[in-house]
Amino acid sequence: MNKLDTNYKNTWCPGCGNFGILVAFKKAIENEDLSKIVITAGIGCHAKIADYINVSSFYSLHGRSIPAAEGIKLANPDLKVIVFSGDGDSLNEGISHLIHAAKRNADITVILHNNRLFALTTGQFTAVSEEDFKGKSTPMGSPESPINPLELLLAANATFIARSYSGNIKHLEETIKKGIAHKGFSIIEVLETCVSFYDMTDVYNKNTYVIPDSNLESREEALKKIKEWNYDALDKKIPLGVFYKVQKPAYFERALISKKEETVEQILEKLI
Amino acid sequence: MNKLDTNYKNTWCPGCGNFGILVAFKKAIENEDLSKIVITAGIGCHAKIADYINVSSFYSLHGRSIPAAEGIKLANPDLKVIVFSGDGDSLNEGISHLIHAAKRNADITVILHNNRLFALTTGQFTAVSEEDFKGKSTPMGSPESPINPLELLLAANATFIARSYSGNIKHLEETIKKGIAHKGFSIIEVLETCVSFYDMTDVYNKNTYVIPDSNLESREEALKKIKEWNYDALDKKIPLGVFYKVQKPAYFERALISKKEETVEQILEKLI
Amino acid sequence: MKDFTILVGGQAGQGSRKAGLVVAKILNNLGYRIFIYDDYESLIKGGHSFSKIRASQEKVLTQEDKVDFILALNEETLNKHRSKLKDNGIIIFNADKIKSQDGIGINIETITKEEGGSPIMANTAMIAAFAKTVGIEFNLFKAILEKEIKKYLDLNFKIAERIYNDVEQKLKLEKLDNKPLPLITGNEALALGATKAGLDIYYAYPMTPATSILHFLAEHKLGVNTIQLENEISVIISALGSAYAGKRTMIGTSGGGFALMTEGISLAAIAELPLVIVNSQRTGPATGVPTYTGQSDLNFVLNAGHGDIVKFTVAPSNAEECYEWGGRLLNLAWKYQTPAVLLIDKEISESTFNLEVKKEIKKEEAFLWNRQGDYKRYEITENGISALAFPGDEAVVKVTSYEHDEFGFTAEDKEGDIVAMQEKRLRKYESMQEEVDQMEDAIKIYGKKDSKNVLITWGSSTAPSIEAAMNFDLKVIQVIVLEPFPIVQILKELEDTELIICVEQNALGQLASLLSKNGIDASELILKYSSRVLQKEEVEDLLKEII
Amino acid sequence: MKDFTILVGGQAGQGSRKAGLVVAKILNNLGYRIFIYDDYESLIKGGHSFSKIRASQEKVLTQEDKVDFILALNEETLNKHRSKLKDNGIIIFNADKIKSQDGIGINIETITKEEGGSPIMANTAMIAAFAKTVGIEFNLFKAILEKEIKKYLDLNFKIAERIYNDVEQKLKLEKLDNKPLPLITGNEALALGATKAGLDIYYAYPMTPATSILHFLAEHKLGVNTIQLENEISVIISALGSAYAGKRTMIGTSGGGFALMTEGISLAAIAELPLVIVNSQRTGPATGVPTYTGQSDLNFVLNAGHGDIVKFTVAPSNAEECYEWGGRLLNLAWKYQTPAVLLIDKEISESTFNLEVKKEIKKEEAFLWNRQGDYKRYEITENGISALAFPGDEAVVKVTSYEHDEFGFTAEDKEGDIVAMQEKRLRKYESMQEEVDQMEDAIKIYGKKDSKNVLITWGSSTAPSIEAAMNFDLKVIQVIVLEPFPIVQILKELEDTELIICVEQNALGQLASLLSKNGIDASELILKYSSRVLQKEEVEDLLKEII
Ligand SMILES: Cc1ncc(C[n+]2csc(CCOP(=O)(O)OP(=O)(O)O)c2C)c(N)n1
Ligand SMILES: Cc1ncc(C[n+]2csc(CCOP(=O)(O)OP(=O)(O)O)c2C)c(N)n1
Ligand code: SF4
Ligand code: SF4
Ligand SMILES: [Mg+2]
Ligand SMILES: [Mg+2]
Repeated sequence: MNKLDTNYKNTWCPGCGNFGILVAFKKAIENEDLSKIVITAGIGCHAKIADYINVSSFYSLHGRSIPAAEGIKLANPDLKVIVFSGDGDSLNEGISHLIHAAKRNADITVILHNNRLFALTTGQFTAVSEEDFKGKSTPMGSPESPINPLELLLAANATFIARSYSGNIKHLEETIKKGIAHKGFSIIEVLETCVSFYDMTDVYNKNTYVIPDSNLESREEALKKIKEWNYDALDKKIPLGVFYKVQKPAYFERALISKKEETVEQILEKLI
Repeated sequence: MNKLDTNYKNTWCPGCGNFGILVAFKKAIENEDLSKIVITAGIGCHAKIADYINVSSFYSLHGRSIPAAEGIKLANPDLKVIVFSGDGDSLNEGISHLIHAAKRNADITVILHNNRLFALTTGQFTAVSEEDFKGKSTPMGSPESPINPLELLLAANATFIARSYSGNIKHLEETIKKGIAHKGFSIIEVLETCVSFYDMTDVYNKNTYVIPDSNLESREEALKKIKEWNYDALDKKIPLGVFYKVQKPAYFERALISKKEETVEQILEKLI
Repeated sequence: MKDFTILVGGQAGQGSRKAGLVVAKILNNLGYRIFIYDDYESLIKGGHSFSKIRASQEKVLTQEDKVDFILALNEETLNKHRSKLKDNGIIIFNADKIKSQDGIGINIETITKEEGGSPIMANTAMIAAFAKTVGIEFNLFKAILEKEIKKYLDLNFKIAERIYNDVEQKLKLEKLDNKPLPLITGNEALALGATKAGLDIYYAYPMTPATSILHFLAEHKLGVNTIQLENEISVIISALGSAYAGKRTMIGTSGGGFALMTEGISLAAIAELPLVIVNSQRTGPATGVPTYTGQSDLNFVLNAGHGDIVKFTVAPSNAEECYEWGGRLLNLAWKYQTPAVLLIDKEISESTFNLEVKKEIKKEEAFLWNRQGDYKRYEITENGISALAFPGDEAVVKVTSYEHDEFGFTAEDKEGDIVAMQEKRLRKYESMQEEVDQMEDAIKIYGKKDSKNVLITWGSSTAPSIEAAMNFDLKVIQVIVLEPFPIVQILKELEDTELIICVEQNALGQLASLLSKNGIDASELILKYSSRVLQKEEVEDLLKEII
Repeated sequence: MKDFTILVGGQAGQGSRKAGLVVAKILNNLGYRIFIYDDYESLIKGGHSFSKIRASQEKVLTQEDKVDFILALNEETLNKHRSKLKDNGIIIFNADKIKSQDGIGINIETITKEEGGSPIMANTAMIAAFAKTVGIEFNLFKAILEKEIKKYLDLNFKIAERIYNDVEQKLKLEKLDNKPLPLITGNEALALGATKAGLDIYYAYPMTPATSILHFLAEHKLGVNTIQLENEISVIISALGSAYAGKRTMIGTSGGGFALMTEGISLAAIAELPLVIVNSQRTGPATGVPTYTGQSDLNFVLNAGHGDIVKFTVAPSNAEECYEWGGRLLNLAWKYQTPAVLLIDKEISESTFNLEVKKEIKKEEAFLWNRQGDYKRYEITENGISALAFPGDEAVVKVTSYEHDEFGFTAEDKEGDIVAMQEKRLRKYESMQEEVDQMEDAIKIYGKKDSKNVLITWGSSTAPSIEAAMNFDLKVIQVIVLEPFPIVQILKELEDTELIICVEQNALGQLASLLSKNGIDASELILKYSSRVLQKEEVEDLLKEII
């Protein structure tokens, strides 16, 4: 048994894209000091990963994978905190946290398992479900069009934005390494195939292609890469890679500023 | 007394930008069928407007001005629903609703009173407070940088995006009219001066300028206008005007699709 | 056979639930009364799922521990449940997957394949084997298949026919005189009940075990719009927005989502907006054991929302009561302009019951404005209820989360207005209490009605309690309306009581604490909190110790 | 004068609160014991604000209805409060704004202007006028000004001196022997108490009346980091994240924000994460009357979170108790790895009290892992408490919102693990109950200790109850720890009781219902729910009717 494995029985569907993410992540952190790695997860199929990796973990509530990670980082900035979140988790229930974590450049890495639906609750549309998606709550087709989460995160001032695919484990591993290495907020959207409710294996296999890291500091370039595919047509090329990366002070550096220069007794004295 | 006035005592600070918004709004709706106008508000200085206008109103919780409006519109699509919200209200507490309402193109008009802080709680930073803002909760300067809310809303697929200024009542009135006339989600950011905690009167008077409506369907153009000023420097020009406007089916049209073609009795019969 | 149980089990994804439902429909059409318990884990494929179909000559509302038949689609089913088989029980198993000495092994997969069917049709083979074994006529079986199976019907018939020829008949289930009744889950039933009472829009964010309300209403064309939003907070606030604008709304969730709605409940209370909230409990706290059951949200629900609030909380225990209260509660919410909680749990939401509609449910109009004079949304009245008007019509209608005057303007510096409005609401709460005081069926009595030993219970603990009580000559009180508390009715029933035993599925005895708050002390508690539903046998065992 | 009150009033923005504080400091330094009540509306400028400074030779913890001095910065102050002036009371008023027959009119604005001061310095003039009137030495006055005023000190002195020369001395307040004590609000005191117990990070989203905890900690350099986040949900979840990683955290809010945190409380309960949550109540429901007080969140707080949860809930009633319990509760939260609520209200949060530190507070270490063998985060133990370890160190530490086994892995198909973990927590809850059973000061007794008539009260109702009880020879029980309930202590105190009267500030009698739940029936309720704080005179009036 790999030191990163647990004895816990895996209950993902055979063929689920989450397996690829699990494998890639374990590879990516293999050479890290594992005692400094902490993972958090929301609730959903994606989140079960918390039970499958033998590192410290905070298996949070649905939608609350990110604030848990932010709190951990603030408590101990030495830790590398990686968030496993779902599209339902962080684009529906918890979108406020995603945007604000990006905005404040919280030094965490968010791995967004994007299977484009709520899987664990048996298949309803999320913010990134395709146009007209027929899930159990919308048998006539969803009344909403998808948003582009990476565009949103660019607008929210994320400092590292990347996309990978659960079917491209090598690329995913490399991308996760880069995300973890980035100081500040990093988002890695992982296109994830859900064999039970939204099986895009063929489409993603066919359409995804890797772009090289280039001009990573340009917002305009980033936007172009991000908008090349807009969660729409099934025949459009889908770029994978790091789309954007800039360096800014991390939130913990800006926020943890209280020095101990006063005592309670001194304050009380002044209040007389 | 104007038919739109109420007897309720106004408690905004003398000189507050909210007065301009109140005046402009009353002008803007003066010729509408007032029985079809409904307003909602969050909690904050901005929200007190609900008590000052003699139309039907839903004075909601902090951060929940938008979902109340969405529910009203779904219940009765004949109504014109206008949301008065604050930057704290819809960019902090309620940002999930703002983004999702834009995303689904809810047919409501959001007037965002942007005084760039929590005013009613006596001045703390919000998502759009300036760099290093020294509020009561951050006397050493805020540890976060502002986001550009209009860029975010463009990314969220808002179909009407505009900015106006509480000190330019004429422009504001016109913009509100356009926003209400737009079918689908409209956001009007109103730069609002807060004389007590963040008085930008001089800066806004000097820097704002009105741009004509042009090329409104272009996302690229819109982004340029939106990014011309990025909530940063005090000496940059600040464009006012409609930045973006496209036509898409409104959410209520897509969502209210249930026809009455079955009875309870028929369903029960089938379940035998 | 008078009362027997069939267990159908397989991997998640193998379709054991559907197979169980078809078996149940067959027996239903023979006149048996049905109860189906569905067990599954929080996963999509793999794991172990099973259904227990209980069929009886009399109405049944809970499962039995022991089973008469096991239909095993996979090996785990046999391993896990064989010990529950009665002495003369029959096993039918999937011989393609399982090796077993006893029982009837059938190569359902091979046969299905040979006939050209897809893997899922092996279930048809399994059901056919069961049907033949117990002597069901082929025509009845065919008729049910025809209703239940949408695709490749002929192929299914072919497979079924071959099995009918192969398998030996072991017994002959008699046809009963009972009229077959609809088979329906608690969630479906409450959705239909609310529809009868005029439900316009159902808002939700998916959460087990409430999700199927959304699915069911979305799937049918009842004129009820279904809206899925970004989170539970928008769900409740939008629903209140719609109620304000005159549309009847209901929302549904489980404990965690309910928690997120509590600020909205407080808003509904002060703004006096009607709303039905379904909280279908699962094992808590937090995510807990999300596909299993519990009754541990009671205290939280009764006290939800900051500020002085009284609302309705009603806990039906089966589909019939869900249907009835789904409707009645919506009417009550509108009559009193109040939030109202329908508190159920996984066992009720997702189990399948026979439904016999006993009370006609219809939409009862709320107290509407007479269009005279200036409209006061919060007019001070004797019974605390102010007339409703809706925006879009003549009146200016102002609702608010602030304390307010009669018109709905903020009351802040006027202490008198504040007190007046608090007291108006207090009078409304009294009116609600009176309403409950008048409800004969706020509680229900079962068992030996003059017994001095009383079992008090609620929700999904009710049916096992009733069955268990029979052997002990106990009286059973089921508390259906939990808030306002039906103290009058309960005290009357307790007049000559010597022993009170409280039965519920939580660890702290939450109904018991509600009883003590009302001056009633349960001397014994029967509590279960293992996430698996209470069984009548467990109640019996514990009663033996107590009595 | 033994016990007197000064009312300072003006428009919001005119600085009446600060003026009141300076007056209080002067009297404090004369050895008087101080209580300041601050009254303001939910607005920034305009409206009417006032402070009531009560000074007494003995400790005081609540205001008095009647006042001895009115310092009126604007006309409204006189109009609103003149009727409360005692017969020999003295009015000093701003003659630039007010015309009045009686009282001492001083052109504080003109004088300030003439001396070259800014409008806000008119307050210095007003305070000087008061100081001279009551015979305060100029040097003492100067010393206080020096401490309290940061800018343009000389100018302020100049204005003060001119007034001293102009105004006539009317009386001479004697200097007392008491040692002056710090003047501090409840919010400030609890922040300091928690700091002593090792608070590392305070998380918040602003909400009146809790906001000043955030402001106070942000303003000082105590080594406590203050973090403002996007909403209350991230506040609680981030605080739990930090606690998981080994840092002591506290969060603060009011009812509406607390509602949003309830799912997080449920998470903290099952994940066994320590956290102190301050809920400072205001008038509810919903937004209610946001700058005024109430005690109507009690039931909600006691029952917060879905699932079977027991936590600590403690309700101090003044700054001293806030200081003490801010610290003790943080230690208890860590000892028992549990969420813990400090339940106060606007009156306590924002009123100013003298603080005498009586109990030394220090950080008590939690039960830490001994680094032997495999770490089990949720080890099954007899007292229900498992050793803590933190990520970043040797152990793999897994916490979770799911029901789990000892290592923190999801328990779903193992019924035994589920029951074992529920029962481990139940044993912990028992340990917490025992802890409370041992706390002598979980309740406090005042008044005539052997009286058969008992007043039971809590929080901000305590001080007015105690003062009122004196005239009726009543015994007063203040319940400080509300959860786990200190039933042992209370029953002991009630042994010979004939009459129980419950005093609290809500409409439904929420403490009374907590008492009934525990088998104690209050025969009379004194309830106030007007948003304005309870006055001892009101209690007295109602006691007269009862006794
Ligand atoms: C507050 C709350 N609301 C709803 C749920 C129910 N729920 C559990 S998982 C889930 C969807 C998960 O979707 P996603 O994050 O995309 O994960 P996936 O299953 O697709 O991997 C939902 C809605 C919950 N657990 N808690
Ligand atoms: C749930 C909740 N959290 C916090 C508050 C406290 N609160 C009231 S107003 C306000 C800030 C309002 O800011 P904004 O929306 O920008 O309005 P402004 O006062 O600036 O107009 C806050 C935090 C509240 N009422 N409810
Ligand atoms: S339902 Fe989809 S996401 Fe979930 S385990 Fe199965 S394949 Fe994976
Ligand atoms: S505080 Fe600012 S926003 Fe509020 S009323 Fe005063 S000026 Fe206006
Ligand atoms: Mg998903
Ligand atoms: Mg603001």
